[in-house]
Amino acid sequence: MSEHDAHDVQKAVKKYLMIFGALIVGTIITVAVSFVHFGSAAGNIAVALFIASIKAFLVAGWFMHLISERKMIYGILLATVFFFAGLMYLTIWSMEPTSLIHIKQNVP
Amino acid sequence: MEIPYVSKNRPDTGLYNAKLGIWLFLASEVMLFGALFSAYILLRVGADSGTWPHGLLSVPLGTINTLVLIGSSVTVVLSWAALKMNQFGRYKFYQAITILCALIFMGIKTVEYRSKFTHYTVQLQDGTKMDGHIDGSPMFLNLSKLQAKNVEEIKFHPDAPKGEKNAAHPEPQVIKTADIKSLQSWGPWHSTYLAIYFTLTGLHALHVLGGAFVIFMIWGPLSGMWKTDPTRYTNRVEVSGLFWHFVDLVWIFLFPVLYLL
Amino acid sequence: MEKLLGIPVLASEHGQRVDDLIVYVHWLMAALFVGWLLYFIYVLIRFRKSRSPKADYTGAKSHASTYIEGAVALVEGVLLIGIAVPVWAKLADKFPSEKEAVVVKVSAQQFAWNFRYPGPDGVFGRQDIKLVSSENPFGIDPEDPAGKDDFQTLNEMRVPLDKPVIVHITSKDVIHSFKIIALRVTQDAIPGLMIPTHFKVKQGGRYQINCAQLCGNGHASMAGGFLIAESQEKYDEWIASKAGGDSATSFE
Amino acid sequence: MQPKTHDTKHHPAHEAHHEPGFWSKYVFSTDHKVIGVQYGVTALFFLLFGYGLMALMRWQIAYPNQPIPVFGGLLQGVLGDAASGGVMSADLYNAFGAMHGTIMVFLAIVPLAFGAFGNLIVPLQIGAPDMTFPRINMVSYQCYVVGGVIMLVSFIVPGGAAQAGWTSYSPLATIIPTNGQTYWLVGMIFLITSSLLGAVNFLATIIQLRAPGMNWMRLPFFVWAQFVTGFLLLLAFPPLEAAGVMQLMDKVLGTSFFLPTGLAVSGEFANISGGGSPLLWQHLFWFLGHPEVYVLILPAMGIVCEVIANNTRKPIWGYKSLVYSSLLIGFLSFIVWAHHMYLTGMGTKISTFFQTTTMIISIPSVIILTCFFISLWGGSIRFNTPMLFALAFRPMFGIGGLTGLPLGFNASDILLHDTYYVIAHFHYVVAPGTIFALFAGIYYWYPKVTGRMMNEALGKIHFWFSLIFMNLVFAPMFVQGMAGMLRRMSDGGAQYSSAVIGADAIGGLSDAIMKMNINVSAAAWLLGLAQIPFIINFFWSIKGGKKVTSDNPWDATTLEWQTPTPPPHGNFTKEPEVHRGPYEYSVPGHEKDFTPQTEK
Ligand code: HEA
Ligand code: HEA
Ligand code: CUA
Ligand SMILES: [Cu+2]
Repeated sequence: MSEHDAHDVQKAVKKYLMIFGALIVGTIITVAVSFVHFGSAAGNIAVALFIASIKAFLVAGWFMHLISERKMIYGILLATVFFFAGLMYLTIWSMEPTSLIHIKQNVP
Repeated sequence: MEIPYVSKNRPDTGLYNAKLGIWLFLASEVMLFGALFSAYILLRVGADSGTWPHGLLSVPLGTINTLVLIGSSVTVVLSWAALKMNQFGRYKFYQAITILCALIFMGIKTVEYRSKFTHYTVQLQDGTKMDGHIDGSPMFLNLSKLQAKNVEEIKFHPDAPKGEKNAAHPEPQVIKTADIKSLQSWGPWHSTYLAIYFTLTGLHALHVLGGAFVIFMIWGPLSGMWKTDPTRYTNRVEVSGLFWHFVDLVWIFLFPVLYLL
Repeated sequence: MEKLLGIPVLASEHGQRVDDLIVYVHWLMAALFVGWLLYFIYVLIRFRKSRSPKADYTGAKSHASTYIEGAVALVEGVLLIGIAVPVWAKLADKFPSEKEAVVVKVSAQQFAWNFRYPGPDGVFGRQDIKLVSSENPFGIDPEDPAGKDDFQTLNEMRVPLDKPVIVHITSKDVIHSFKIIALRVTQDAIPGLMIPTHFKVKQGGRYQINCAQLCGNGHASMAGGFLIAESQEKYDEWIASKAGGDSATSFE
Repeated sequence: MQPKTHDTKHHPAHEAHHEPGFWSKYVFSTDHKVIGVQYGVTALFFLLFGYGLMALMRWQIAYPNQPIPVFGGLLQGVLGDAASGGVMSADLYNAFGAMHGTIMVFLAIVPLAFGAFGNLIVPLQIGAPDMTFPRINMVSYQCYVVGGVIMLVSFIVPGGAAQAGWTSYSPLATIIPTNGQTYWLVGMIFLITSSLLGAVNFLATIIQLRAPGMNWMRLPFFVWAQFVTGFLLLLAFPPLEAAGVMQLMDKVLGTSFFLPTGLAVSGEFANISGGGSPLLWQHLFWFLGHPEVYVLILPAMGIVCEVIANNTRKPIWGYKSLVYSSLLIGFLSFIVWAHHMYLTGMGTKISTFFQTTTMIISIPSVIILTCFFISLWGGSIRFNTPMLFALAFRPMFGIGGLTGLPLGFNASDILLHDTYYVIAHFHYVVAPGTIFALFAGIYYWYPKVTGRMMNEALGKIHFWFSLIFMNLVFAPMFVQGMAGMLRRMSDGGAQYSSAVIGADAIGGLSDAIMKMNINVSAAAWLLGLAQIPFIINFFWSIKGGKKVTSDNPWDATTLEWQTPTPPPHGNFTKEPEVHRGPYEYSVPGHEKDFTPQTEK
């Protein structure tokens, strides 16, 4: 997307504005949804993170031109995502009560 | 030899140097915030059930700030598009809005922080605990500071009881310093929730400030480059923009996680 | 190999498997090391410049190395599945029932070990982390009647021989580590967590309890703790003598 | 390519540059070569300093609570009560121990292996004029210096330097009443920033500035090693930075990220909010900590590879496996970290996962070593000083790596955890391993930087004595560790010796084990003395070494030898074009036994 001419950009601008609209709607939905109860806390968390992820995808994909980027950056980001997931998932997994032989002390 | 690909794209990677650089840097930023998010989740999961606070933050303010940041993200990308189309004036205009948005964001953040620093939990010698404000809204007060300043008593405005709509504010009370066991403002020391809240948003705010500063420098003092080397100047705008979008992206997650859940 | 490695005396049941694993791994290591070392020396002599003035562009053509690598991976896999995982599974999951075992609570502090026994009734009184203080390392609730016959000791732990022992380990200040070398027991003592482990002593004696985790300037001298393994009768006598008086907080 | 020395004067294009003044030439330089030398000299200073701390500690281990001869008075003068009577207190021992680890890892080896060698060699080897971001490169060095100075200053603040080990476990790190810990954290934040900036720069350089024809599979393995290292630093350091910020807040602002409810420590900690988790710190620390150890070893492997190829006069055997193995190590190193935490109370599933990944990660290391070994076959081996160090690297890393295996199984780690076995394991990889490789690199590339060779005779003396004493220092530690001697003992384990606890107690350390302390310490001091020939050689050769007669004194193939000596600003007189792989030695049908990468 870096080598485009003025015409391409003109078109892109429209897209940017549409995404702007989508992001605003997303924000409103996030707030609105937080007042609804989805059965469990986990449900609410899932919904909120889902919407946030969509918004993040829009920003990263179009504002940051990721959609039309070359594969070098995908490589870097893929590695990052892998390690990020490793960090999050493994730490959380290894500190989850069911994975541990220890218990929190205030459980007698 | 001179350093190549300063403003041109390298054919096989399709990138100029600074763009690759910022993406690498953003990758490390992902890990930085990722670690803090992990910490958040662990502290929250590890908290004794029922002790994780809800609704401490103002959702309207948070929503406004989210919209402000999203708005700034759009003006950043529009300003870059304007440069691509050779419309320098438009670029100046959009980027001015970006900087303005950054300032608004920081302003709102300051208000939010202040409201926490002037909010107190007081525990009396007899064990009763109360949340509320102190007359004159001082920040960062605590027991040793009261004693050091030889303040004999404070006027305390307790909060309305939680959960009941339209509940009347309880009457202000006068509390003797000698009766106080502990007095804490709602800073990061107050609870792990506030600790992680201040760490995450504080770090994010630093990013906002840094990003806004760079955008401002390119917009103002360094804008002469538009005349001498427009491609490189446009690249700079793009790179600072990428950083700015990332800051926005982090907030998109921070907002629901800290304000709503 | 065991002698060669200087593995210390062993006195617990599960320890045998631990030692086996150590020995087997060292066999693997020795085989690799000696093999490569011989090759290395041979090559250095054979291909030194004065004997081999012209190098060969291709070098070795054999694929033996791939098999060696495969073999290493295989042996590692076997040890992993054969010993390491089962030993751990036993230690972490297969706890003996508390009824048949001696249960002791351990709380480390800078720089000593506190032990808490349930007393003759075999039931611990309530503990709450919020009550932990300098004087009360376990956070014992003095109100609980079940705790009336409980007693505490400082730096002295006793267990009967040939009977499963469960220890619940915690700390009241910093991280320590409960290590008894001869029993092949090591478990970090972490404040805020109560971590159980278990073992069975096969041999009477007085065992040094080591603190294996840096815990401050007294870490090196946190050596006062001993575990005494003795016959059931002697152990019962000891329990009786301890629980006799008002010893809920008696310190040795 | 002409083998004669280029004369920079003949290239008027480079004379056109303004002759920079002293400050901008040597202190605020943005030239990667100057920055590389700055990194190198600073890091060597810290290496010596880190050794000095350890030399003093080894006295306390060998002769607990006896006044240190000669240096004791000095210590007391500088540090006051912590060394009263010239005796090292336990606090001081802990401070020195923590700082030895920190300084060696973050201020000596990483800056030397990554900062210095990476800066000096990588741009040259890929045919680039400089790093992509020269100014950021300078800032990265400055951050490193600031971090280092903060660490040094922490020794003289009241209470002394950090005392909770280089791992800085909470709650100990938070509770210990010294501001040294705060300095440590701030210093670390600078060092991390420095490494991050460096990593971005290296990666961008390797990706963007490769000369025409220098495709990925023609990169010297050293560049690959630095590439993977860069990724490790880029992605593993930020979590430690986050953790550092959190511990700093615990320390300064009274938060409880790593402090659980129910801590019973005197004074101010009674009032903390609690609710934090000590294990969280350990996870975040080791998430960096394990990749970090590969940061220490990969550049070393890269150097060894260059030196071997050059001195066997034949291509490296299995270049592709080397590359893939190092990439695999890079990936896997992010998912093995909890093998440092087996004894924190892990369940079967988790510990099985982590020991499996630990075993898997040992395989690529085995492959790399195997390739190095097989590369010797059919060579024409020259035994010069760089080669001697590169050869010795192998069995030394072999010992260190192999002894990682019993630590990697959780069951055997029950006995070995936190004993001197662990100390011996990792010192074999970092000291006779990495340090030897770095020596090899210094001897090898010295002529490129200075235009003079280092003295061979002194080099060989340095090598043989270093080899002997390194082994005398670290081999006995395996025995001590297996016997149950614990690490971080400010009295060398005296309190746990049979002599003190009584011979009837089971698990005490025998006299024989205790005596080893004295031998090890003696060897450690002699190891220090063995560096004197090196230090003399290093400084004397700048002016007194034999002048190189060609730009390519070792008859090497890689690009750094195709530049003038020393390389001018901008490195290459004309853009190099690459036509072949990195290790084309003894190509059949060629007259010379080396074919530079630039040759068609
Ligand atoms: C450069 C540094 C480095 C390297 C490369 C390694 C490599 C490895 N390390 Fe090590 N390790 C450390 C530095 C390093 N380590 C440090 C600093 C600590 C302690 C930190 C602290 O607590 O303070 C530590 C601690 C440590 C532990 C924790 C121990 C404990 O605290 O209880 C473990 C456990 O799994 C471990 C495992 C391994 C493994 C499996 C490898 C594998 O990658 C090794 C693979 C290599 C091989 C298998 C060798 C192959 C060789 C041959 C095939 C041929 C040999 C023959 C001849 C040469 C003749 N290490
Ligand atoms: C890269 C890391 C590294 C390196 C290279 C070393 C090198 C050495 N280490 Fe270190 N060590 C650690 C990392 C390292 N160490 C860590 C992480 C710990 C754990 C800390 C903790 O418990 O928290 C530790 C702990 C540790 C202990 C255990 C302390 C304890 O548990 O109580 C011991 C004990 O003997 C020790 C000894 C040595 C020795 C003798 C060397 C020798 O090999 C040193 C050799 C170096 C030299 C001889 C200097 C050479 C100098 C030059 C060449 C300078 C030239 C200068 C110019 C030209 C200007 N180390
Ligand atoms: Cu307690 Cu070390
Ligand atoms: Cu590791």
